[in-house]
Amino acid sequence: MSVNEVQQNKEVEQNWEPKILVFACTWCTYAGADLTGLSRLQYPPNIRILKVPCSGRVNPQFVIKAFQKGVDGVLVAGCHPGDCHYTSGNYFTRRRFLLMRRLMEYIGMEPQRFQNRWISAAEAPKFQQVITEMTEEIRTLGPNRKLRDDQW
Amino acid sequence: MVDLTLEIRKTAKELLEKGEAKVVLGWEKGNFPYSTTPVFIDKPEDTERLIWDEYCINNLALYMLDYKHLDGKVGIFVKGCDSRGINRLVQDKQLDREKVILIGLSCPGMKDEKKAKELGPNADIPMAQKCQDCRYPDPVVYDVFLGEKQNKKVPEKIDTSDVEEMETKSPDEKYRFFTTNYEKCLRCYACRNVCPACNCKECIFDQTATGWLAKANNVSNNMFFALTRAMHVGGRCIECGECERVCSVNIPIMLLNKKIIKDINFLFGDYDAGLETEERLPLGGYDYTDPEEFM
Amino acid sequence: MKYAYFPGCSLSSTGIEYDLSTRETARVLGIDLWEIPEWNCCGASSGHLTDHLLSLALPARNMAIAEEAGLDVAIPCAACYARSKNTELAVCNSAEMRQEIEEVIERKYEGKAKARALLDIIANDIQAEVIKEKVHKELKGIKAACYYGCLLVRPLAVGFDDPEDPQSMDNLVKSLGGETVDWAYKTECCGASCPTTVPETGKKMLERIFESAKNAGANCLVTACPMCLNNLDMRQGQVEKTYSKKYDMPVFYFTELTGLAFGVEPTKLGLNKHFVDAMGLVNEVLKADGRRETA
Amino acid sequence: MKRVGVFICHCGTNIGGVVDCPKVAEIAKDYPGVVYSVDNKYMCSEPGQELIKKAIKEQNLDRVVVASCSPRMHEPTFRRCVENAGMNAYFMEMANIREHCSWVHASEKDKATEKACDLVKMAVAKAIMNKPLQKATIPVTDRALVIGGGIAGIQAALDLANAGHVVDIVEKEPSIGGKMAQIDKTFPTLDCSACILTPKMVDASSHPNINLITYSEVEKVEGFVGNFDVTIRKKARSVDMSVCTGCGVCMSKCPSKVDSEFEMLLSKRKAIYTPFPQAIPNKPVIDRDNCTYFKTGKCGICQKVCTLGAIDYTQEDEFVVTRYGAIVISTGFEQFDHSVYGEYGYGKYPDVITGMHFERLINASGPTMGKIKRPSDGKVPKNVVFIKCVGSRDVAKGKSYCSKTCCMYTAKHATLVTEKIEDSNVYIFYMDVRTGGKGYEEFYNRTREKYDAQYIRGRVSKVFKQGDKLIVRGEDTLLSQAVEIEADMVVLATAMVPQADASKLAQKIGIGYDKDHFFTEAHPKLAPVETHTQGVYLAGACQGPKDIPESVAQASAAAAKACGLLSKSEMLTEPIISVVNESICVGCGLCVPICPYKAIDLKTISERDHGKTIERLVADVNGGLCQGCGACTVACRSGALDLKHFTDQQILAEVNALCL
Repeated sequence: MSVNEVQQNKEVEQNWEPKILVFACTWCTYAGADLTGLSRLQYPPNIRILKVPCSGRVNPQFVIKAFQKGVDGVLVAGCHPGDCHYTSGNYFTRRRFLLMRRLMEYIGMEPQRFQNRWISAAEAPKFQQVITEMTEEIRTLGPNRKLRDDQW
Repeated sequence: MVDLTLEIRKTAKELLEKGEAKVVLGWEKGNFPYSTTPVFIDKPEDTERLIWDEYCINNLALYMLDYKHLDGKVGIFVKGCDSRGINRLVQDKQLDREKVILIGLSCPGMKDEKKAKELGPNADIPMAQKCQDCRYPDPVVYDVFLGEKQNKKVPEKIDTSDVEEMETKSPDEKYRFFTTNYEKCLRCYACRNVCPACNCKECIFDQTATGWLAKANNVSNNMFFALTRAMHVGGRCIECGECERVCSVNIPIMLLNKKIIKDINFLFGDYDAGLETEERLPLGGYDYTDPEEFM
Repeated sequence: MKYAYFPGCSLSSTGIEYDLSTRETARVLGIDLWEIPEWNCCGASSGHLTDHLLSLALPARNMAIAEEAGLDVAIPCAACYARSKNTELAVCNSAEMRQEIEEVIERKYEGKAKARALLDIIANDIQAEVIKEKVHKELKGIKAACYYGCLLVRPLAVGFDDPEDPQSMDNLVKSLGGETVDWAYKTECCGASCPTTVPETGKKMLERIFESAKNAGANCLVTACPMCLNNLDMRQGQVEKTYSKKYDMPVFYFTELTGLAFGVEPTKLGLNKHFVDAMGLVNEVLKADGRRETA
Repeated sequence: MKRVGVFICHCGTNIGGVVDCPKVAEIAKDYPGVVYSVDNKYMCSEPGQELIKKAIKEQNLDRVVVASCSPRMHEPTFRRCVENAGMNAYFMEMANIREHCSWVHASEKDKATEKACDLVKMAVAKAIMNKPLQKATIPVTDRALVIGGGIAGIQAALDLANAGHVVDIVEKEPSIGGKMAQIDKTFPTLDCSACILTPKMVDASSHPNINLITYSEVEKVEGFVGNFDVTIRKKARSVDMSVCTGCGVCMSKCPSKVDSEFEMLLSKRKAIYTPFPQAIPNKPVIDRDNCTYFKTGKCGICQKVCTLGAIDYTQEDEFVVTRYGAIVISTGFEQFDHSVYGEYGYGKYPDVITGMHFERLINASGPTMGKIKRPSDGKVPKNVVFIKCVGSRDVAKGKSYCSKTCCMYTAKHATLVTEKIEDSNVYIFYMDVRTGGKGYEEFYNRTREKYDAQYIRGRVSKVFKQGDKLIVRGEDTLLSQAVEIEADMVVLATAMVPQADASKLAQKIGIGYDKDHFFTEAHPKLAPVETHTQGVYLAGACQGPKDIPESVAQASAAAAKACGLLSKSEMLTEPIISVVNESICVGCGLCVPICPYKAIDLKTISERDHGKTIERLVADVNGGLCQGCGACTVACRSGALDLKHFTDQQILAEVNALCL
């Protein structure tokens, strides 16, 4: 298997649209996303929300697996510390992803591609703002080649 | 280097003869002057094979996993890093402290066997990098102690200069560095098999049905393996550097492990793995005052 | 303590006494005022009525020159201060606005040079003890109604004191040995251009201010804005005639009072240039037994 | 391969207006496993559900994917639907193509359709990996806890007690009664607040099933529905309740006077006190911060005069841990701290007071025995100005919401001023008058016409003192002219906000709260008294501004919900819990400290290993305690621990489906 082409081709393919996976905890961020819908706050259609019971359920290995499968950005979002429905789930999320973010940046993944935010069930405008900003940041970065498993 | 070989053999012989230990674990000379291999002695007369020289670099802790269900005690010689490995196994409930007799040896720092292979026998062989940076030459836990403790002046904090140097690079440079290295990885899993922190009964990389790690030996899956193992040993790595030493394609694995150690110290307060067996692991708990970066 | 000094148009014309007393007060307090070379008009209300970018760019040029000299800008007049502060905030808050402004004034302005109201500097930056220590002649007999007007303390982002009940000028007058009264029209508008354009409304607004100050027992008004002083001083006679009232309340700039208290000769402060004769009260103060004779 | 049926809902035009549902149904046909794919106007309707049931039978489907609204809304509906057709409820998976797709991408129709396809594809991939799950049963303790002893708490407790359940009311103050005890008359009937409240208080105190735990606070809440282990801190009263008869001698003899919080600091109380005469329990409490004995060690008069020896200075805070099946939270409200409105001069001018101060002034047992007097000089005011929406409906400095009750109680105050003080003038500055209850509009009209209160539509810009009068300057927007009123007294109708420690209590119990710290109900329309945490119910102003009739209604509703739970000795629980694969588990025990519910511990098992029987440790999850957060599954490196219905493989399937 020759060294696959890692140099990013900066010119963006014409019809490329960033594809962003969002892990959202049911009690806060998923509910926040629902409220964003309820309030008809528009945001770019590039995200796909994957529901998990708690942000503490998100295994860092899912994030690597998502990049392997060619996702351009991953957002792990959950309740603000203290608000967790299971009292301490997001404290573990915070520890794990404080480390994981630095490790991913350390091996060369642009920090904007993998973000973590606390978004509560009442913060619809924040959900809209975070998603819009992240989509624009990733659009400027262009498609993600790193960690991509080009077998398929 | 104080020659403790005779003392080692005597101690091992006594243990076996008195039946205190069913088997004693130490080092014996390998085929080349720079190589030693772990050896399991269960007969008193075989203790002659035990040696103690500048190449006893192998970390013997992980072999204890094979003796988990031995009905009898095991004697094992432990340097500083080995003793931390033993503590790790006890902390992970993989080793019953009473079933092992630890014979402590103060470690002067072992030679770099790869350099020895390159430079030939009579050249001046430098000490292995990990031993130069070593902060625990004297064993942190032992039952018997041979020789004296060095109480050497050791650096207060782990040396992460190489990690900091890597951090200054641009994303593409860093990515190219790690992928060119991990492109060579054969996935022989030697690094996992020698690591005292990797003591699972069935490693997820062996459970191919789960869909975590595909069998394909390409950069993407190798990176998945590297990053996942780095996260798994996060907060457990005792910086013994064995993974790097045994890697057949010389991948600088410790660069990843030291990065996580540096971040754990920075984020959650200094923590050295394997110094005791009761405290909660850094990733096994949390603190209300952890740094907040996700607001 | 060195500041760039932006006198503004009023202080070079109708408000000359504000400029004279400011320079004297600064000299005594050891504040080095470096007048901005070829400063241009801040645009005041006509500026921001015609065009938003114009209203920001005009003060920006002065602030840019000050920033090149690495100095914050001391601004006596409330209107100039408000305009300059808005420019500074606009530049700090939005990069595109800053870029637009820099294009117009063809200079760099990053918002590092801060717009500072002169009252803010003297009343808040300089400790009360330093002021008291400099007082040569206590202002016995002064019962001042401190009038902040509408621009100096509002809106919240621009003001430097409590918008409802500001105290900085009151505290300053008290440290000069004078008395102040608590009255309700501290921050009510003086009518600005109304007394000239719509006299019946403007005069009503002024009458209410005089009435409230009178009821509160004040014998003079103190202000920090040339427009307010104009209206209160120049139109007091007309208001007295229209509403057949007698106020006879001199109107001072707070720098005139500081100058007086520091023992500067009254005519040097321009105290003789007021419509409502201020010299009567001034002489009363000078005659009263001052605290101590200093050089 | 599992046979999957996909059902795309139009939800009228909510989804159909943006997402091309027929096209999505068409594309879904060639997703792996999909054998039947159809779209329909209203999936959740009767015909919609019939369509699903019929398809399950005819196409003998193994899995069902419904692409419609948020699962937080209709997951239970569709689970029941497939269950009725004989399919395991957990074989149904939903894709949210309304809140997460059509409603938020209204202007990008084809991209929204493409996104809908992806979401359906993810749901199909997950559904295929879903395993059949059965609900388990857990015990329910037949005891309820009511937090907050105001009218809502009392009503809920009475309803629960009358239904035969044991109820504990925990009240922070020395007596139950809450805010209603401070109020004089109640709108719209003007009947006296104490007259309708105190009987209920007596009922609560004498009811065999109700225990009053006053002067106490909730310290910690552990466990989960049916099994809440609540630690209650019973603050030291320094009075032995069992001995004291409430004779009040100690209160009369106590030398140190303190501003009475109940009387809004308008009059004094003693260091040993009951908040108000009709207090229940009518036994005093020593305020240790202001009691000379506790401050200096001298005095001790109350102990000397107490013939029964009920005074006990050595009492300490006591912690009681009790298990409850259900919790009703009725912590009520507080007045908004309106010191941000410097322009009204509150705090500077003593005659500018709030609505609650006014209630104490007109209350017969208040500091002025019901005569309205100015706090500054005690004179009877002639001109009284009321300012409404102080803090409410003000995004800049106050709260963004309307506090609902001020219009009515201000009208009530206006009526009472006119009744109690002849030839008095009442002015009310308002933005709108909101009279949304029964008899409210008529009450408001009577205030305006019969009691000729002057309603001035406009905001007040400034209140300042002139002589002994208060000049209120505002604007009359109907006449579009400035208005100035010389007033003797100004009453501010301040906003309703939750208790200061509401967010802390919410975090202790594990329920949500909104940006204003009002507790969040499960659904604003369909479940107003429930919370997302099963077994925890809300009643009264703690859930949002409301008046007494609504609080009482919510209290009875919450009680009904709690009765539904407590009437059964067991209840079904969500089967979404962690499970250990003992063959992989190495017994390292890292998962044990992770679990917030302490549901995991290690057990020894024996098994054959190379011809020998050996014993080893493995993790063991107590299905009853586990609430399914999944934090332990990530801590388990070898993946021995997995969370049912959100297993590693199910989530991986969704991730893979997203990208291939």
